[in-house]
Amino acid sequence: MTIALPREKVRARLSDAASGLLYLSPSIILFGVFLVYPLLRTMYLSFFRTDTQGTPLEFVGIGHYSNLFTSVAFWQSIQATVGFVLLTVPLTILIALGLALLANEKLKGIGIFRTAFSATMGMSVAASSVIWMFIYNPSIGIFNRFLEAIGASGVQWLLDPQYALLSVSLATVWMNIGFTFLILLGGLQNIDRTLYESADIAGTSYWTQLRAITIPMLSPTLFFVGIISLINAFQTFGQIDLLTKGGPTNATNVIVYAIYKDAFINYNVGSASAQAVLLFIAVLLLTWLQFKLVERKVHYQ
Amino acid sequence: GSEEAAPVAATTEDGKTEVVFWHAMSGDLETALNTQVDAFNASQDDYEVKPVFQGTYEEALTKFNAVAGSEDAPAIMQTFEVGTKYMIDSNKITPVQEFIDKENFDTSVWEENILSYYQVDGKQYSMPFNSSTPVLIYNKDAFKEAGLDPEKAPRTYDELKEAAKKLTTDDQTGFTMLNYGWFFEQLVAAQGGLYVDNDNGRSGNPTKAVFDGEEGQNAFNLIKEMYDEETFLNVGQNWDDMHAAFQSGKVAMYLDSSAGIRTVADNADFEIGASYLPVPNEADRQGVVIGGASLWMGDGIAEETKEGAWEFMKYVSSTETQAQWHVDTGYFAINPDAYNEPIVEEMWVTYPQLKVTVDQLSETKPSPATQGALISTFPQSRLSVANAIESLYQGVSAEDALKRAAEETTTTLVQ
Amino acid sequence: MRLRNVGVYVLLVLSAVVMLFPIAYAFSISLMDGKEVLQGHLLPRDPSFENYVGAFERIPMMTYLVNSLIVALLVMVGQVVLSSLAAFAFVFIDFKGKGLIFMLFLATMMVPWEATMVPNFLTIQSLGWLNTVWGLSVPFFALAFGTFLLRQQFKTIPYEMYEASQIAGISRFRFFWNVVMPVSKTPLVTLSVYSFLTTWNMYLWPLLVTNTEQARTVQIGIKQMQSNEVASDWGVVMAAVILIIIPTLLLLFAGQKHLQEGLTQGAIK
Amino acid sequence: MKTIQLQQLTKSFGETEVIRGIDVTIEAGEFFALVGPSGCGKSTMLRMIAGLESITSGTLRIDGVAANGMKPSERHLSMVFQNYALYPHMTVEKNITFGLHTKGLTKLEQRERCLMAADTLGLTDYLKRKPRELSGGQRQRVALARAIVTEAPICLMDEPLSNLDAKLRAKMRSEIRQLQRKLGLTMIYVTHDQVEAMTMADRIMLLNEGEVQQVGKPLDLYNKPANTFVASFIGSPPMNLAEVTRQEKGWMASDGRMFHPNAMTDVSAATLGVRPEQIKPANEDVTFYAELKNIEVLGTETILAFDVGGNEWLAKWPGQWPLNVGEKVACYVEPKQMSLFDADGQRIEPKHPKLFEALEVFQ
Amino acid sequence: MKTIQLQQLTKSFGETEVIRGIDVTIEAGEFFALVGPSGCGKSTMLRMIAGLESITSGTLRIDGVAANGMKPSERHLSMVFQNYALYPHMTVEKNITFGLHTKGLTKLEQRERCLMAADTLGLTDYLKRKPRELSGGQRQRVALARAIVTEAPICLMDEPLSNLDAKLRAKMRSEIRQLQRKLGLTMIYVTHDQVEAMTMADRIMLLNEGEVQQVGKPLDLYNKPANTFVASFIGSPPMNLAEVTRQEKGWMASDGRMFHPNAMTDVSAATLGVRPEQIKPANEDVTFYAELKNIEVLGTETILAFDVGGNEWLAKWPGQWPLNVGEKVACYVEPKQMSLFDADGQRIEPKHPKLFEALEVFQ
Ligand SMILES: Nc1ncnc2c1ncn2[C@@H]1O[C@H](COP(=O)(O)OP(=O)(O)OP(=O)(O)O)[C@@H](O)[C@H]1O
Ligand SMILES: Nc1ncnc2c1ncn2[C@@H]1O[C@H](COP(=O)(O)OP(=O)(O)OP(=O)(O)O)[C@@H](O)[C@H]1O
Ligand SMILES: [Mg+2]
Ligand SMILES: [Mg+2]
Repeated sequence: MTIALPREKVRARLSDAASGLLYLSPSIILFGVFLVYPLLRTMYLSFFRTDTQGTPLEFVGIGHYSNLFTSVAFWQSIQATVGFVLLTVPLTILIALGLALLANEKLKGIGIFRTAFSATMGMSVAASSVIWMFIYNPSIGIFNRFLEAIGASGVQWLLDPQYALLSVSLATVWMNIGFTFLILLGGLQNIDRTLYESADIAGTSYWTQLRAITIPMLSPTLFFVGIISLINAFQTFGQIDLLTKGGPTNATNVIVYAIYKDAFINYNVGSASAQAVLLFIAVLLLTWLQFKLVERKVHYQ
Repeated sequence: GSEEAAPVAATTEDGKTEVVFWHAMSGDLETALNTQVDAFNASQDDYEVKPVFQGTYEEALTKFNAVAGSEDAPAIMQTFEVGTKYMIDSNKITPVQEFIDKENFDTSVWEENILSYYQVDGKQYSMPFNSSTPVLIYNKDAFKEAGLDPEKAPRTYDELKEAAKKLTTDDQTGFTMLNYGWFFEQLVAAQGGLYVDNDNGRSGNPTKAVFDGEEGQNAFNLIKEMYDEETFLNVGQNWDDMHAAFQSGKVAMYLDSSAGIRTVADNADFEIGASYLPVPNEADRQGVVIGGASLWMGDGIAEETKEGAWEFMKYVSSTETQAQWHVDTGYFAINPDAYNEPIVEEMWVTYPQLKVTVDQLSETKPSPATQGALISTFPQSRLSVANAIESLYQGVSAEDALKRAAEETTTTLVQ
Repeated sequence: MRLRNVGVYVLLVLSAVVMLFPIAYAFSISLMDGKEVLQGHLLPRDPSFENYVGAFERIPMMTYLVNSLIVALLVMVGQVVLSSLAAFAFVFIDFKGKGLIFMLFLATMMVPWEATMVPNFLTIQSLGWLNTVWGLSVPFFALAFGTFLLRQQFKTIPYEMYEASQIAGISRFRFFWNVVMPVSKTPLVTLSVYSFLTTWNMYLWPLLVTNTEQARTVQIGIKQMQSNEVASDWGVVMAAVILIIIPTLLLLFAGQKHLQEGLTQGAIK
Repeated sequence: MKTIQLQQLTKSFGETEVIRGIDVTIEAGEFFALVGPSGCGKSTMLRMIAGLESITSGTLRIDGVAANGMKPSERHLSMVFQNYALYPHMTVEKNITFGLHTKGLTKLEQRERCLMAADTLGLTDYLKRKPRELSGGQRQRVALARAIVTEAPICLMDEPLSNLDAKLRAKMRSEIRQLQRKLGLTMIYVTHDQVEAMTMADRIMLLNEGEVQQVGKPLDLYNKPANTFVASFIGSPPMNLAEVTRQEKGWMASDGRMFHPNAMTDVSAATLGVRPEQIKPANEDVTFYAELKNIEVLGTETILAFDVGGNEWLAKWPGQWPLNVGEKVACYVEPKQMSLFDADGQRIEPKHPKLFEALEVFQ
Repeated sequence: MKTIQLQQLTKSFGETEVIRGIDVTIEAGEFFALVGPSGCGKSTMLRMIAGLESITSGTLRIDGVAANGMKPSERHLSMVFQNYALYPHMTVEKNITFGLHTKGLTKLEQRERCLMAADTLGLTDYLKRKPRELSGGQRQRVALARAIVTEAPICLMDEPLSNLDAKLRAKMRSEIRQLQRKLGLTMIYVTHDQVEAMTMADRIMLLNEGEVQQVGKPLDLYNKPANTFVASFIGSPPMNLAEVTRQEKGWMASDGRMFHPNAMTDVSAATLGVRPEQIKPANEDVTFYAELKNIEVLGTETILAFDVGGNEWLAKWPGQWPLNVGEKVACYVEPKQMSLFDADGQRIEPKHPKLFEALEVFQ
């Protein structure tokens, strides 16, 4: 019994592949030029000792890598990175989800609130950091003013290693909420209203609907937001540079900032490249894991 | 690009040679800079200087590194003092000495203390431009309140500690210093201490950091002790945070750059005083190292363009220009005659603090210590020092902290 | 029912206050003079718009705004087009190695930006694109994030719509253009807003690839107003911050209007 | 057991008024069918009762209590949606039991009810599947099961059987009916299937363009249509109509055919209505002769088409008739079975209703 | 005009085989109805023909050409989806005309066709609306219009009328049929409505659990069901069945009732089948007496339920009968109208087929 005439099938497949690639080609070309090529270059450099200008001088093999693994600072920055990711990602998603749920209510003037909640998306990291620097300022910042007003003693938000990572994370959460909120709101609006109508009639509580309908139906969006937030958190740079410069005592010296310092302040391009490669691999692995473990639980319509 | 063809100078529409000038001056400083550039362009018909802001010194340097030697390279590049060695090593610059020699230019009109930073083996590499030194700034009102003489600022570590103790109250701390390597370097140099061996790297490539000697210890001990006594406030690494602390009355004395004095004086609603950098009681005051930045001339560019750059450099070092520059920004005049200009004198009446900074500089005794260290990995070393100071606040002993910073610096030196 | 709405409003207002506080704070500071800023007041004693005048005087704000606008719009269009083309291929075309290519796309998101900056600068330089809008925009046209976002959304389009169009003999591209794109208005608006804003907020790259004021963008302007060593004029900085977020806030508000309707509802039975 | 009262209920979507003042009381425990042409507002009315659509004006009372502002859940009802509204991410079982916890049922009870409903609806094999792996009819049955298990006193169903085959549908019809009786549910049932409405309902309401045409027992609608709309909507094929004018001897159609309906009235022009199944093959008396325009032989009956007064009339004869198009057939209609409608389309009651009623039950 | 050949077509979703080897040829220009219980694989089969579902094994030929690998668009067909698959962002008009450009029609022609279809389907007022502003039935009509306008030689419809009311449905039935004839379409029509299948189709295929039960003319399926499944599926109410054993004088049900079907066979045990409408009120000959268990009086007929051999049997009498539950009624069934099925449920053909056929057409 013929399943299909092979010729036809092959042709169909080929044309599918061709048109698939056609649709992808603009992206692939640009990625090739502006991401893959630099990445390969970075990998190449990670095996070399370079001069301060970044010209490779001497092949050192995995020398940079082995140095890193024995370096205290490197482990410190890994610790800071992990801490930062754990502090920012879940918090951002949770708060943004809460706001998205609130803003998804059909009420008068809701558009104003939606804009308010997404406002931080319109602010550059630089601008936001400037504002937060003010807020955290131990002398004139509003936080300490408030603490003093209630009789508590001020906190060195960005200077105390105990608080610094937390403070930077909090500012980051604020900066990222707008965007996360917007994406989640979009996801919420795509859920079929009749599902809620049906649940309303069944008399299920708001929370049950949230758990049993909203969250599962939102899971593709949540999954997306999770991955994106994770990647972004791993690559956070601006607010660290502006708020703490990796200090105090390396408490906020996340890996990307360490890379930056190595490459552009210390002119240690080889080591910076090695760290960049490690970061790349780590994030790739994590994302791959998420796809393997989580996407199965995601419900696509 | 091909090495053979001689680079052609870019020209403006009206036939002037274009001289691109990359700088890192932002805020009020950029305004002041642009004023000078405009004046220069108006003063002659051959050249047109085009100032372009290139971000922070680090950012500008990164970009310079990428284009150095190509036709996109600037004719004039402003670089901070710690990038000096990096620029020299890059081999993509033209030492200004070439032009000094060519014209037999008399450099004696320039302040030697400033020039010396950018001299290696007697060769002038770059043209000092915006230079500043650290001074002690204090709140005269707070002094009065604490029963101190507002006209007599502490000059030694002991006096400083003493005053700080008196000034410290519930919501005011006696003293602070920005956690920035530059201040530490200054405290060391003021005692005549070296930062690295081989005469601060001026008589040969440095091999070892030596700032953890007695002088460095003194400085660290000072910070540590005062911090432990709670007469020292940690303001972190941000200039604005430090200014805010002082201006809001959180701190009564601090070390600041001479360039910042004007703005502080303008925005404070109390009287402020300025004084020399304190030294340990027993130490012999050596003075300060010149900070700030200098102008470098690019290489691989057309000869005409270089000429233009040189003309501009000469122009900005002239007496009148320097006087204006000093008045506008608080940076030093590299031409001491400038201080005799009427506008400067007027200025000093309003801002007597500025004069203090100039005096301090002119009293400085030239030596490898006050000339400043010459190392290519200076920025990294500064990070190590900043880390060390931070660890002081965390209870690490002054000795250990300093040692670690020195070791780290040594490592980068040998690499 | 009404009680619940009151509760929701209370929560909405509270959240909005918290979210907007930093911006309001910045606005308040932008109305103060230098002295007042450093004294740590929450509200200006004597509000004035002096600082806004200052912001315009100090840098060619208009030129920067226009440049930013052009570049942001260009990147927005580029990203939306390229991302949706790619996402469409990932969802509606079956071909071998699709999953792998998608993972590779995602992988591009993990490349640290710092690692690509200098090589990309050299690429742009050799293309002769320094100081041009192309240099500012083209490297960002391909966006894995956008592809991912749209892929997630395209996946929720009822597959029967694709089948129906296949039967009708409608070409893939036409289906993409006439059905997928309009039906995905919500995510497309989201992506557009995202593209616009991230481009608007770029700082380091425009700084690198431009050498003239004529080619520069607003974020550089902000940076130009702050200074190290010398205390920044915070009032002016904040005024500039407020000035450059006004267009973005307006954009967000306009985007909201589009996001208001859930569009795929009632698509099928 | 709950009554539902609609008092001058209206509904507009923007400009368009889709429900125009409905007044009706649905008795407790009644099986109330809602029929009407597509787009007449059936679903909208149901959704208003359920509290899913706001009420533009008028009052809705449940058990005498004004319910306009009540939440859907406070109305204690269950509903089957026209588009099913299944949760795509839940298994069939979860879909069915979802919400039962609010009724205070334990997991075990929930499962029991679910199994029972699944059994009734032939879904036992599919309990572990997700909706997208089901056929159209299976999905509809899940929606039905979901409403059944709640055992709410009011049940709203929007075309719940439209995707089922005749056999299953017949079975479901009686299951639903039995369930409704057993639990004493107040049932509002939207359907476009007249057989369903006729066989299941205690009363039927016929809507057209948001207006009530007639409310009554199924046979009333069938035998005594209140107007020509009802006459032509109920019955399949619908009632044959023709314009007639009064003559001395009876009523004449435009083609000269004479009819002698059993209704006395003063009007001179009217519409005459005869149901297709009331046109019989003539044995002795012949009402009219007709030339066959078309003939369809179904399994159990034959549909004949011919022309009366410019209208196509259909007749439904039991059995399979071997007739050819063009043949002339003789037809007979009992006078009592003819209806007359006035110029406004309103029914003209026969002068001797008593007599009529007595004759109504015929062979 | 295209023929469609299915040769041993099968389809599995993972483990479950839902189409199990279908062999049938659909002639060019034929109206071919696909019926079967919910979930039997009707939609799946249609989707395989359309090219939307891959074929697990077997060959599909369109006009003799193997079409397994063809793209849907290369098959030149139109389709009405069970869930409509309308484009939510387009107006009704755009929905209908979208894709017509591929047929090389000008805008004007597109619009003309659209207006014609809309007119036929009563959508003229809704052309500017979006699908979500339409009622269920209106949406279905849009889907229908979309298929009609393409005038593709093959047309596949998946329950296209399920959401329409009887009147509109009757109208649509004849419209579709006329269009199919006029354009000579090869139509494959999935429905769960037997009346639809019976009145419209040239041939019907009855599927059950992915297997063909019978393919034939509508009346063949009705009069000569190939097996008990067909017997009980076709007809509403379905054929009454009872187990009978051969006795000397005839066939006896378990309750002792005797039947005398007109079929000669050697088997000793069989299933007897009688259609409800073939059970008549007895005039002279009485086949059996039955105690009424239930009675439903519909407008045009009365359904009686009683017990035969432990099964509930239904009878359908024309007219409205004033009988009461518990009453005993006398029933008559013509011997020729009884069917017999063997132990496997397969029909036992009467020994004298000639005679039978002659008698088939009865009054
Ligand atoms: N959101 C809406 N906006 C505008 N008009 C609407 C909307 N929803 C429904 N309608 C219109 O209201 C009328 C009644 O719709 P409804 O859904 O109640 O009809 P229905 O009687 O249930 O029809 P069907 O039997 O076809 O399902 C229809 O003409 C429809 O087009
Ligand atoms: N994606 C799927 N995965 C698994 N099983 C499926 C899938 N789609 C359909 N089925 C099963 O295949 C069988 C046939 O489905 P199909 O949709 O063809 O039924 P149908 O005859 O159209 O029924 P209905 O009249 O209810 O629409 C059903 O039992 C259904 O549960
Ligand atoms: Mg409806
Ligand atoms: Mg189906």
